[in-house]
Amino acid sequence: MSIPAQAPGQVAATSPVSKEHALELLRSMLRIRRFEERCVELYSEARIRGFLHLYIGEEAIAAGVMPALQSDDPIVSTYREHGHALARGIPMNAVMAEMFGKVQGCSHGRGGSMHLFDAATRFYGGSAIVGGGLPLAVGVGLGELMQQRHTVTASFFGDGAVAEGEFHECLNLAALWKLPVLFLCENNRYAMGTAIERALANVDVTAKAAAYNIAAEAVDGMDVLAVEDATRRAADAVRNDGPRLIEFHTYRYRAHSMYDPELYRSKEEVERWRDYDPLVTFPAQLRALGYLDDVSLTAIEHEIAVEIDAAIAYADAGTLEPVSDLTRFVYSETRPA
Amino acid sequence: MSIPAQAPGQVAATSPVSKEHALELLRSMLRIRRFEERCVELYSEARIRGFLHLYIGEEAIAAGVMPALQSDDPIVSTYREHGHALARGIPMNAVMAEMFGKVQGCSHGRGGSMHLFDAATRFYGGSAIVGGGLPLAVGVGLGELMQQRHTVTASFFGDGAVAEGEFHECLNLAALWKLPVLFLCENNRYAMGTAIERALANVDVTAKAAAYNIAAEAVDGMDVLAVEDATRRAADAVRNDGPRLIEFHTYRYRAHSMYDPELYRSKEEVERWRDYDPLVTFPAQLRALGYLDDVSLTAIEHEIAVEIDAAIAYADAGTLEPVSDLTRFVYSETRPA
Amino acid sequence: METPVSTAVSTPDARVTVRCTYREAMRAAIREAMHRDPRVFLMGEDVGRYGGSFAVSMGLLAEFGPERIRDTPLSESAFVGAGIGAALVGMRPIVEIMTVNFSLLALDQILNNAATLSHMSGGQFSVPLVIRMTTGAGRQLAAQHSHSLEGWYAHIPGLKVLTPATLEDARGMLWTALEDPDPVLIFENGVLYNMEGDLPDDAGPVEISHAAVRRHGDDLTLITYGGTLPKTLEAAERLAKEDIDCEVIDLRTLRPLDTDAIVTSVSRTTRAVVVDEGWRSGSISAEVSARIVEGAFYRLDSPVLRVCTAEVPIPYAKHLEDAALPQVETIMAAVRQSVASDG
Amino acid sequence: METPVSTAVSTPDARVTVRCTYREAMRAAIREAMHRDPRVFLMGEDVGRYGGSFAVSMGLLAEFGPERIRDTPLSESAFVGAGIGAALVGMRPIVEIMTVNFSLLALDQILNNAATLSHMSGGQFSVPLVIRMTTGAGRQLAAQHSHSLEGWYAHIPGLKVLTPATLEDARGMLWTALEDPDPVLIFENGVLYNMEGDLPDDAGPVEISHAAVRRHGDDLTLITYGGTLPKTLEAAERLAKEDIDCEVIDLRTLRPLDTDAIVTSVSRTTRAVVVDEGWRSGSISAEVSARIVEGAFYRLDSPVLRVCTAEVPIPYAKHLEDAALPQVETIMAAVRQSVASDG
Ligand SMILES: Cc1ncc(C[n+]2csc(CCOP(=O)(O)OP(=O)(O)O)c2C)c(N)n1
Ligand SMILES: Cc1ncc(C[n+]2csc(CCOP(=O)(O)OP(=O)(O)O)c2C)c(N)n1
Ligand SMILES: [Mg+2]
Ligand SMILES: [Mg+2]
Repeated sequence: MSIPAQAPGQVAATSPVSKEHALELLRSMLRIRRFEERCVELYSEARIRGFLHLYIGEEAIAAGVMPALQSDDPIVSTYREHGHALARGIPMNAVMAEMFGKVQGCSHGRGGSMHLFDAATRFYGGSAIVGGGLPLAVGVGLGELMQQRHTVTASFFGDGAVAEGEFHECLNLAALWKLPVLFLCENNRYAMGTAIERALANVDVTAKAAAYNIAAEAVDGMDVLAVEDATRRAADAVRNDGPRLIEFHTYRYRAHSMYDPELYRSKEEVERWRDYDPLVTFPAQLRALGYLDDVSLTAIEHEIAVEIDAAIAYADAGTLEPVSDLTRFVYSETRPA
Repeated sequence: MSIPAQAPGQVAATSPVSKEHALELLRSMLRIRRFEERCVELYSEARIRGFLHLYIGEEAIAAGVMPALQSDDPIVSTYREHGHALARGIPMNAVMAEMFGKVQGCSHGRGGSMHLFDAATRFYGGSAIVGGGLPLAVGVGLGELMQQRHTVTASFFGDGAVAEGEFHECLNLAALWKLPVLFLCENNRYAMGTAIERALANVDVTAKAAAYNIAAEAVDGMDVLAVEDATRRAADAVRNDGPRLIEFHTYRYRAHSMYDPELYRSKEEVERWRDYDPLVTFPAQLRALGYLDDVSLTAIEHEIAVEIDAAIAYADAGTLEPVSDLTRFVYSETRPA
Repeated sequence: METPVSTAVSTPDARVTVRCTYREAMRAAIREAMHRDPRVFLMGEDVGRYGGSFAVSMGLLAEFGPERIRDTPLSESAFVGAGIGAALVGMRPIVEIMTVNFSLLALDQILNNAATLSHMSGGQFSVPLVIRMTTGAGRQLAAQHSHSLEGWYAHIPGLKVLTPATLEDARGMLWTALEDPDPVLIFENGVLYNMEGDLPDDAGPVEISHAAVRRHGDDLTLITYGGTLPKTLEAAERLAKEDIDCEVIDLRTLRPLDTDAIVTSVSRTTRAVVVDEGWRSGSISAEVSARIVEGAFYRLDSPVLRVCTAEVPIPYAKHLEDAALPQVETIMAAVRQSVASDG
Repeated sequence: METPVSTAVSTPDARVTVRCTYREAMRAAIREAMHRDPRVFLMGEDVGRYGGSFAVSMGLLAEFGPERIRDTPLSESAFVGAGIGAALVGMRPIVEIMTVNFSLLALDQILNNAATLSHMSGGQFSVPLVIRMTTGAGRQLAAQHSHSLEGWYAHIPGLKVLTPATLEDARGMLWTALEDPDPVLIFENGVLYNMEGDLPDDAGPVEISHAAVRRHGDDLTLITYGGTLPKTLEAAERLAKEDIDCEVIDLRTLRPLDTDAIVTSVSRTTRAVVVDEGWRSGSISAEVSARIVEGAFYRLDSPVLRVCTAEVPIPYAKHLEDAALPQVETIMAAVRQSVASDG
């Protein structure tokens, strides 16, 4: 399956979904969206610095993938990972504090937006070299397999990463050794300003997977139910017999990082994709099903706003690491067990 | 087409071949074979040093490819390139002198067996990093195209190189930009001691080409006529509309480099492949066609022996560069035009 | 005694100057090269439609078209190698690697191909290639986006390594690099792009084989390059108020190093402090120190000191990043220490 | 005054010794590690069926099976990264990169992942990974197969860099490296593999934080590591016949450098020559020189000299390769020069 930029991404009820779960998915997406909208404000106030890559438009992927994984399944992510981190369950306080550069941040303030890490949820970063997380993920999968942990390692990467040599080396190695790695390509059609058509001779990422004998599926990444369903099926398959790949068709509504003149795409194209915004289509679907009304939506929004306010307050109140600790963590402080 | 290790590689007369040309092809293969056999002796006498990778068994490829290219088509090769160099027309004297480390060598004695270079025949090396020649070849193709030279850049690489990231990046770039590059995979089933089955999740190299929308063909690399024919067709296609790939199925009869215990394959397997030795099958075919008899074969052998003797004498008589010239050529001595 | 070390320092004369930024000077240099030589083209990630990740090539796609302003896929090894190959057969590519941090993916091509082909081929081939990349920290981009590896690249024979730190050099080094028969790496420190100043209207090529004295002084020689030049000059000005008169040498080219300029100056001032944004151990500052000792040991009145980046992957938090990098204060402190100590 | 610099020098006592090569010592170290800890495994190109390109792992596949002796495809970035990932989740991988020449393809993983993960994650994760690779020239393998980049790797914070030059260290460093919580690179100089000697039967782990004095002397300190240690020791013995009594320090670990050992020795002998197979500019020898100047400037009687590899891609022809590399004669000449010059 492949979604042309023109065709509307219908919300297909690929699996029956309970009201409770549906609202959880909505909540998860909305939480990411609102969080990032506030990050934009904080960035313009210079309270968040460095690079800030927004996930706005792509929330259905993180929100749909995470419930389909188990809590001990390792995650390897990119620099566009707020959504992954929040949906995975890293506390919002810790994520916000990280972007404020505080010790209470999930990476102790050393990583910032691009390098969220969390041992408790097995979140292995936050990697800012395009394609650089793939070898890591393959290794995590290998380590898990050798220790018979029966986990699935989820490896997120963008369409841009597909052209890098690492993609090729890693898909081959994972397939050759039947490693329990789930490759999750977030194809938002652009790598910075480079449209996928100008980056890949063959834009079908699933076709590439075939060259390694890896079963792959293309999925509407704007449809949270489709995402969850596909991920669940793929994760099952991975747990039993090696790697799978899912290509999620999605779109980023914002600039690549905080500022970019967006000379590479038209306003019309962006507008066209607004029709498939999961935060428009999914609420509409839920309303049609009678799962959602204005009152309940307002309640969710409110809850989220409260959480974000609290996170900002938490981050604000956080402490800066003493400069004398600068060289901490360059080498580990404890010998491994 | 794929040649299983078991099935005999039949010499298919895929194109009608003149007696003269057929004998040229035989001569070319035999010349490489005899040259390398003498290199083995010279190596054990320590007159050739460093690494020495023999092409013995694979001669049909070089001998078949080169006549299908034009004299201004650039060649980018590997460290297993004596055959390519000789078939391309680098004088044997210069190749031998190179391996003796003499100034008269085709790389001034600085390159040795792995780094044969020759501007006159547009032979751009002799690259000893597996896969490292591919980006170079893509660039040569790009440069030729931008200068409207209408050449085909031939890029040789082994099955081992297919797993490297460079393979992926380069096939994609060549296809994306429709560069006039002819990718020539010499699949001898092993990368050092690693059988292709233990290196590639999917051993079909032509299937990989498809992932980049590159048309590809698998060819019996033990059949010099099939090699020539396929190369000619592919080179035509490249000249008109971008990259092609040929996977030559072949076999190396000798150790990877001069010594290796060959623990990774059975004597029986090597013996089985002897049946397809192009220096057995092709002479037999030519005899059947009445193109060859004992007398003419002896004459060819004699001519070649004389040439090799002369090359050794030439190399022996060559001079060593003065040590004071050590740092020459680190930077170019002339400004470019 | 002092030798003239550079022709790159513009003399204040009657030339017409234009106000511009380092970024604009760089862009003007690329434009000029494109106009001057049809073999020149620019290739890299997002150099075209995006306008360059640091906006250096903004507008060039419209002016020169996609044949000569080539957006590449994310594949550093392939497109750097492609630059090498194209240079081999007669083109004059300018390859932009978005930042030095990603250049590691192309290092095999740079070290094993670009830097060796001339020598390995016994001088038959050369690689007239220019690779530009942004380098340096200081913008809270954290551990994977803040490397300063230009000094590290200077270890590789076969390459030349340039670090323009002034508008003149941003404007002038590219053309000289393109004229060079061998691969030249140009490192543009990210903190310099917005630096503004007056550039002579007719600013053109500058030679690349000499260091430049950016400030004359008698008490101590400060040696630096690239992103730390402005900080070093500021430190020198402030130290002048303390009656410490520093000479400031801008290395400009890290490979080959202009040993003469360094040794001549230090022999006169008898003291040296090297300022370098690279991690301390194995940085180019160590090489400078070693060369001073080799060439001016008996003239030295105190040990050569170094102000480098702390040996940590650069942290995100601003106060920690600041603490990791050379700063005006740390430079001043090192100078005071050097001047205070005596043999 | 002299400090004890190493516990790695075996004392001639009653211990039982076995005759073995450096290669065999390395293999014994791997075997021991595999037996001792089920989390240890070996992964790399041709480590299994081929037996290792330098025969280090010969026989291990039969002993430990393909799960723990893993032949990898040619894909340096992927399998080095795989080692990093496996280490992150609790394994203790030994990754073999066939030679340092190919490690450039994995440098992004080494520098941007292995070396940064602990710091970037605020200490939540660590990467207990060992990467072994063969290094060095001297076998006529020419420009792409003769690099000596261990000193260059020592520039990178977050890594440890070991250069075993003796049988004890070949035998003992691996286990200590595997016990280390952080990524450790072990460089095995190819010319050492056939070096033979007596190794105590019970030779085990050695500490990796100190340099070792391999020869005591009073007139000058020779500082080296890895493949040039035997040449340096030979030079010292021959110089002794000329009544020049050299101390020889084997750095053993290039990161972190044992500055104390260097400074202490040079402070006593007042002279130093650094011998280093790396290309001269920006080599670890420069760092050693800089640290001597920083720590022992006022004790020095003559400039620190360096004997390094000529700055050329290594040529194939034997006489040129020999001329490019540090040799006993060139080491001796530098020592004589240092001793002859006086402040
Ligand atoms: C190896 C490397 N090259 C270049 C960059 C600069 N860069 C950062 S993000 C990006 C685009 C990546 O696109 P994609 O993989 O599609 O992810 P997306 O940003 O669309 O989520 C680029 C070129 C980088 N971080 N790493
Ligand atoms: C990047 C790299 N890794 C490892 C090596 C060591 N090596 C040299 S040849 C070789 C095998 C290559 O196999 P293949 O590409 O099939 O070519 P063949 O030798 O069979 O002709 C290896 C592993 C190398 N030269 N370069
Ligand atoms: Mg994208
Ligand atoms: Mg092969």
